[in-house]
Amino acid sequence: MDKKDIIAKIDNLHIDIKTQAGIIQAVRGVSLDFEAHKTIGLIGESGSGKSMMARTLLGLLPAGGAITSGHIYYNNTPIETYTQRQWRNLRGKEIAMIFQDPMHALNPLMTIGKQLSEAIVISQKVSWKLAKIQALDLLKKVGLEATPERYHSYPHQYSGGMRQRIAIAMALSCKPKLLICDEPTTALDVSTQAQIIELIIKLQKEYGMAILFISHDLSLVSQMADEIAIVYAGRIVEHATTKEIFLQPKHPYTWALLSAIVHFQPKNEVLYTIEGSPPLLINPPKGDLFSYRSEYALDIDFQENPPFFEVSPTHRVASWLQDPRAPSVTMPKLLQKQIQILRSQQEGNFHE
Amino acid sequence: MNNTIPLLSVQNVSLSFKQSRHHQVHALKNISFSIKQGEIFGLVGESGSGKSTMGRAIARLVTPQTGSIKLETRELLCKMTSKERLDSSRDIQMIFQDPMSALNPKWTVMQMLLEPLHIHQGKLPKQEKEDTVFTMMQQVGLDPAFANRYVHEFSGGQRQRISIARALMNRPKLLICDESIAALDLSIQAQIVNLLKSLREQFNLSMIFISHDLSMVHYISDRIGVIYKGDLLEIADADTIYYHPQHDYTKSLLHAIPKITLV
Amino acid sequence: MNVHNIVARLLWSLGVIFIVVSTTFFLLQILPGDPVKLMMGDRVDPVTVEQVREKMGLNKPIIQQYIDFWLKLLRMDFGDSYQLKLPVIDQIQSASVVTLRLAFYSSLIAVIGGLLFGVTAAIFRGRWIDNLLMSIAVFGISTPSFWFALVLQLIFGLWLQWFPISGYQAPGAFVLPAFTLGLRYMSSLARLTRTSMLEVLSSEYLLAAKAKGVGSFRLIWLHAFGNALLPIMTFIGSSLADMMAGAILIEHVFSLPGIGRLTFDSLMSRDLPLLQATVVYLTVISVGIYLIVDFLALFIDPRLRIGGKRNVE
Amino acid sequence: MLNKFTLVPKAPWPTDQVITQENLYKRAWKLLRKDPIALTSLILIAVLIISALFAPWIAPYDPNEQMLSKPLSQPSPQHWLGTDEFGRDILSRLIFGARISMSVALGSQFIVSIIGFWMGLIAGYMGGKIDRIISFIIQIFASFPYLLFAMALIFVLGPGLLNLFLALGLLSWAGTARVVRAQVMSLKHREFVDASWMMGASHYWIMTKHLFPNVLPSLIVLATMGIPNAIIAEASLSYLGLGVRIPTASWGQMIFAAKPFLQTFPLYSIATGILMMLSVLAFNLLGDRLRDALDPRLSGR
Repeated sequence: MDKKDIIAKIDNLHIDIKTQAGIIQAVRGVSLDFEAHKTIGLIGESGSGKSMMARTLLGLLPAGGAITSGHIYYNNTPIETYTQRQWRNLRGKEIAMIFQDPMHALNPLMTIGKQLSEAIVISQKVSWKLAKIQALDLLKKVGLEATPERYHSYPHQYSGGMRQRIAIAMALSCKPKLLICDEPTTALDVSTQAQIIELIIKLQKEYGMAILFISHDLSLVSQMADEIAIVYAGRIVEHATTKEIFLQPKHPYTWALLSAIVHFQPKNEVLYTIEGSPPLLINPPKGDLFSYRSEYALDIDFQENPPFFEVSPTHRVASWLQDPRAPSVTMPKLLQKQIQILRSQQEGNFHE
Repeated sequence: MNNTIPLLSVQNVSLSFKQSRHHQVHALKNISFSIKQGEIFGLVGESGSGKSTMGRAIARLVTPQTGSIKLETRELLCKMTSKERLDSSRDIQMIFQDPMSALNPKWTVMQMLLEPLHIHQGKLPKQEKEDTVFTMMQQVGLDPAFANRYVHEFSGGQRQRISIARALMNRPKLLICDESIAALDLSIQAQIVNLLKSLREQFNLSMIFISHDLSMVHYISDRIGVIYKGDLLEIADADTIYYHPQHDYTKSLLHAIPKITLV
Repeated sequence: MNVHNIVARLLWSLGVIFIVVSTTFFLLQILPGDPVKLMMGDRVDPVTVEQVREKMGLNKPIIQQYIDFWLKLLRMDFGDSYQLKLPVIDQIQSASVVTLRLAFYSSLIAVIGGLLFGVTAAIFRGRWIDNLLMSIAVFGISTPSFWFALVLQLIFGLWLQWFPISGYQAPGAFVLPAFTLGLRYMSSLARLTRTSMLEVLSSEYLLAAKAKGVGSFRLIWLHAFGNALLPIMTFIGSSLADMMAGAILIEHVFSLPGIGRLTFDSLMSRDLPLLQATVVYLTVISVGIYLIVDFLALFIDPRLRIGGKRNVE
Repeated sequence: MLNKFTLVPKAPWPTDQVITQENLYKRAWKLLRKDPIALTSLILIAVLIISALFAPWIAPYDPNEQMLSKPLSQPSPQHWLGTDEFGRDILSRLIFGARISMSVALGSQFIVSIIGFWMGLIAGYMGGKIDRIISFIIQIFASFPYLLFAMALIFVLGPGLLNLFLALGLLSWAGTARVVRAQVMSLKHREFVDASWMMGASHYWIMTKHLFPNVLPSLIVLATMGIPNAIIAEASLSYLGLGVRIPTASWGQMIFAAKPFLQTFPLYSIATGILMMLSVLAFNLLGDRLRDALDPRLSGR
């Protein structure tokens, strides 16, 4: 990935979280670059560590969480050893975040206007009066009526979708260079979700910030992401452009996720699935953790972690299957058929 | 059993909640539909559409003000003696959305699965009951060795399997699945959906699959009903709803489903 | 919380007062010992005792006495106390001045101390401050207040002579009593505040506020504290109400002539009108405290005030 | 070199990874055993209960035997804690006093738990009118001036151990009922209750088989926290002369008796107070540790 305007970069990051049940290795060696105007989709299931990767960019690890090795760069300065005070100057000024559950992301006892103005006062260092005007302007920008009555109303008087718009307005108040969206639409209805995604895409064009979009829904992320990174058990297993992920998936876990996209599937076929469930990362065994659930596991998978193999300049896969010495393996038939359909749909679009 | 009588027939069911002193919420407005034997009926709608209330009304967890719900010939909405309630409770079972709250945290899996047998087949010898539990666990893909474990030691997907096992212990005729996979990861959802489809053949089961995810409902159901703010807008077989919807609301729902876009 | 709820809440409180006072009335009737004889002393011949009983209307059937009682009560006429033959209302007034001052100081200690301790312990969770504050709190709820009062009297009163050990006019007379009475409730409030605060500190909207770059002081006192306060409002109410009754012990040890002392003495001497009056006084105060706390909760939490009026998208 | 790149069947996830947790109470017992504070509290409570049960054999002297020859004598080899104003051995009286405190505290807390549980359970589970009535009753009991009513009740029933049980028990169940009611109301909406109801289970079955095991942990914690309050309440009553009849030894009464000699013979009051505080402290600390050990959040995944 050539040197573009890199805003932030995670380099071989390891995060452990001390809990009652033991030490969870939430993130086990992750590297990612965040460039302006570019959206990265982070796809993974629960317990895969994707939220930890996002929260560490703001120094918001939960109690007992700590970066054990690796670096985080922001404007080329390492920030993983920041003190709370240093983190605070970064938060809400250049990096902003919106959360999954709109019902709990706003303080129930404070009017939305005050919470919005607070974000503006902190980031722009302006007076509260001036902040109020900007706040009303932001409400309009996210598609809400900018009336004083709305400014002084409370979060519980809003539906989920409207609250998420307020959260987005708050995140935009500081014109962030990096916007982290942690499954912002999972708790919303399909129609509200579509509107929120549309809003985020529009705002990215206007503000030109880098976006880290975390989700478990591949087709949703395909609408806005330039690149997609598939995460399993605290590591990135495949990272490529959206097109490459959908048309030339290489990692068995990506195959499984693609096969789980239901509206893709013919009705009477049995869905291709992998048994078991995402592992609990308390002193996990060595080697590739996915091999415990994959039909394509190799002997070496249980000894060493696979390195990244460069399938193309923008496509890297962490799987021993890519090693020339490994037996060649093809993806499930059902998935091949679906990718054919998808490819023809793509060509169809170009011809019209 | 001649298959002309529908397994379940719902006629003009209306239900409203008293939200506050003078504010009524009309959850269900005059809903009618029927389900044939062995059919999977999908009920799709957004949050607040009343789809769960419909499921709970059929499960008799809430009682509608008007209308009738018949299981084959037996009317479910009338006052029942405890004996009648016991009998009718064998035929309809339900699995829920949140695997964390659907199982009693203080019970082991064995106790959980023995409960339906205690209530309905109390006379069976203890060993026979336990054997039924072990076979049922295998049928839903659970390792019988885990029978004495506590519920919180299982993953979301495994817990949903326990709920399904519990629901099928007494061979119900109708299984209501209320958003049963919404809380699960994608790969686990696929496992549970495959399981439900295979159980349908094995147990000759009819199902109501309630969900907000239209593509999953289309995949699994034979017929689909689209519900919006308490009104059943459209009923048709799955492919017609999915590819040639009539009602504008169904069209907007379909349009909102995120399509794979590779620009 | 519209007018309907407020009216219902008031009726509920009046109902509680009515039931408590009535129960006391009947409970006191079956107290052993004849109040009139106790009042007149043993040497008086039975005839005059009967005449006095006649005059005081004690020979009327219970129900009649009960109705008379309520009629007088509504006119704030509590009758005269048996022992001192003075109108009960005056004794209550003079005694309540002492108790209210004591209750005020001790509730100040309890609420402010408890909240400060609880919040600080929650912020420095696991560190030495947390353990120190929480051990003080555990000691606070474990020390029997009347014994602790004696110990304080010994140390600060007799040995160090900083504070007077009894009486209420002297300056500083209320320091030891208020501290003893307040300590117990401060400790239990501190423990509860810490738990509630920890719950709020791990909530998502606080994480969101932190992500906004909100400073730690503002985060704790503006965002977290309000939400932590709500669940403990009822506890604050019940502990303040308990404190009124709990004062009996402290007033006994420090011989402060408060309502508690009055209740104790009237119970000992079967002075029914006085005892009845103190019960009414204490119950009204405690129900009043519950109402005030409910009203405060209403003031803090907009969800109660404005309810779920959803402006549709 | 074995070709490491051969396809191998999936290995099962190493089982020691899966945290197997047995019964909540066994797990709690393991946690408590390892916690020094909980352990010392348990030992102290055990000593208290044993000395209360076997007081006659443990106490060096008869608590009421008066040796008028040596009143208020300083601690000596015969009388480790000295003697009180009537020459009675303080240590023996303290041991017998423990018998009163423990029996009243445990007895009244037993009543509190029973009444509190059933009232809370029925109010929480039934809801509607029943809930309103029971909540009204709870509110009344909570608004009673607690100590005053204990005094009045004991006056009516007369002093004595059983009446102390009843007085404290009848008056302090409101708190437990409120906690149980709140917990039952949240449990009632859990889906396993619906599932069991749909199975054909009766209300009684759901209340006893499903709700009770979930409420039991908090009942245990409430009881452990209630005992120290009952100890203090009993001592306060006997301090005011309303506890057990003189000359039976009770801690509150001893503190009252020691008051005049506070300056001359402070040990008498200090020793009694410290012993009471330690026993109350032991229960409170145990209660804290129990609440954490039985906390479902910790045991839940």
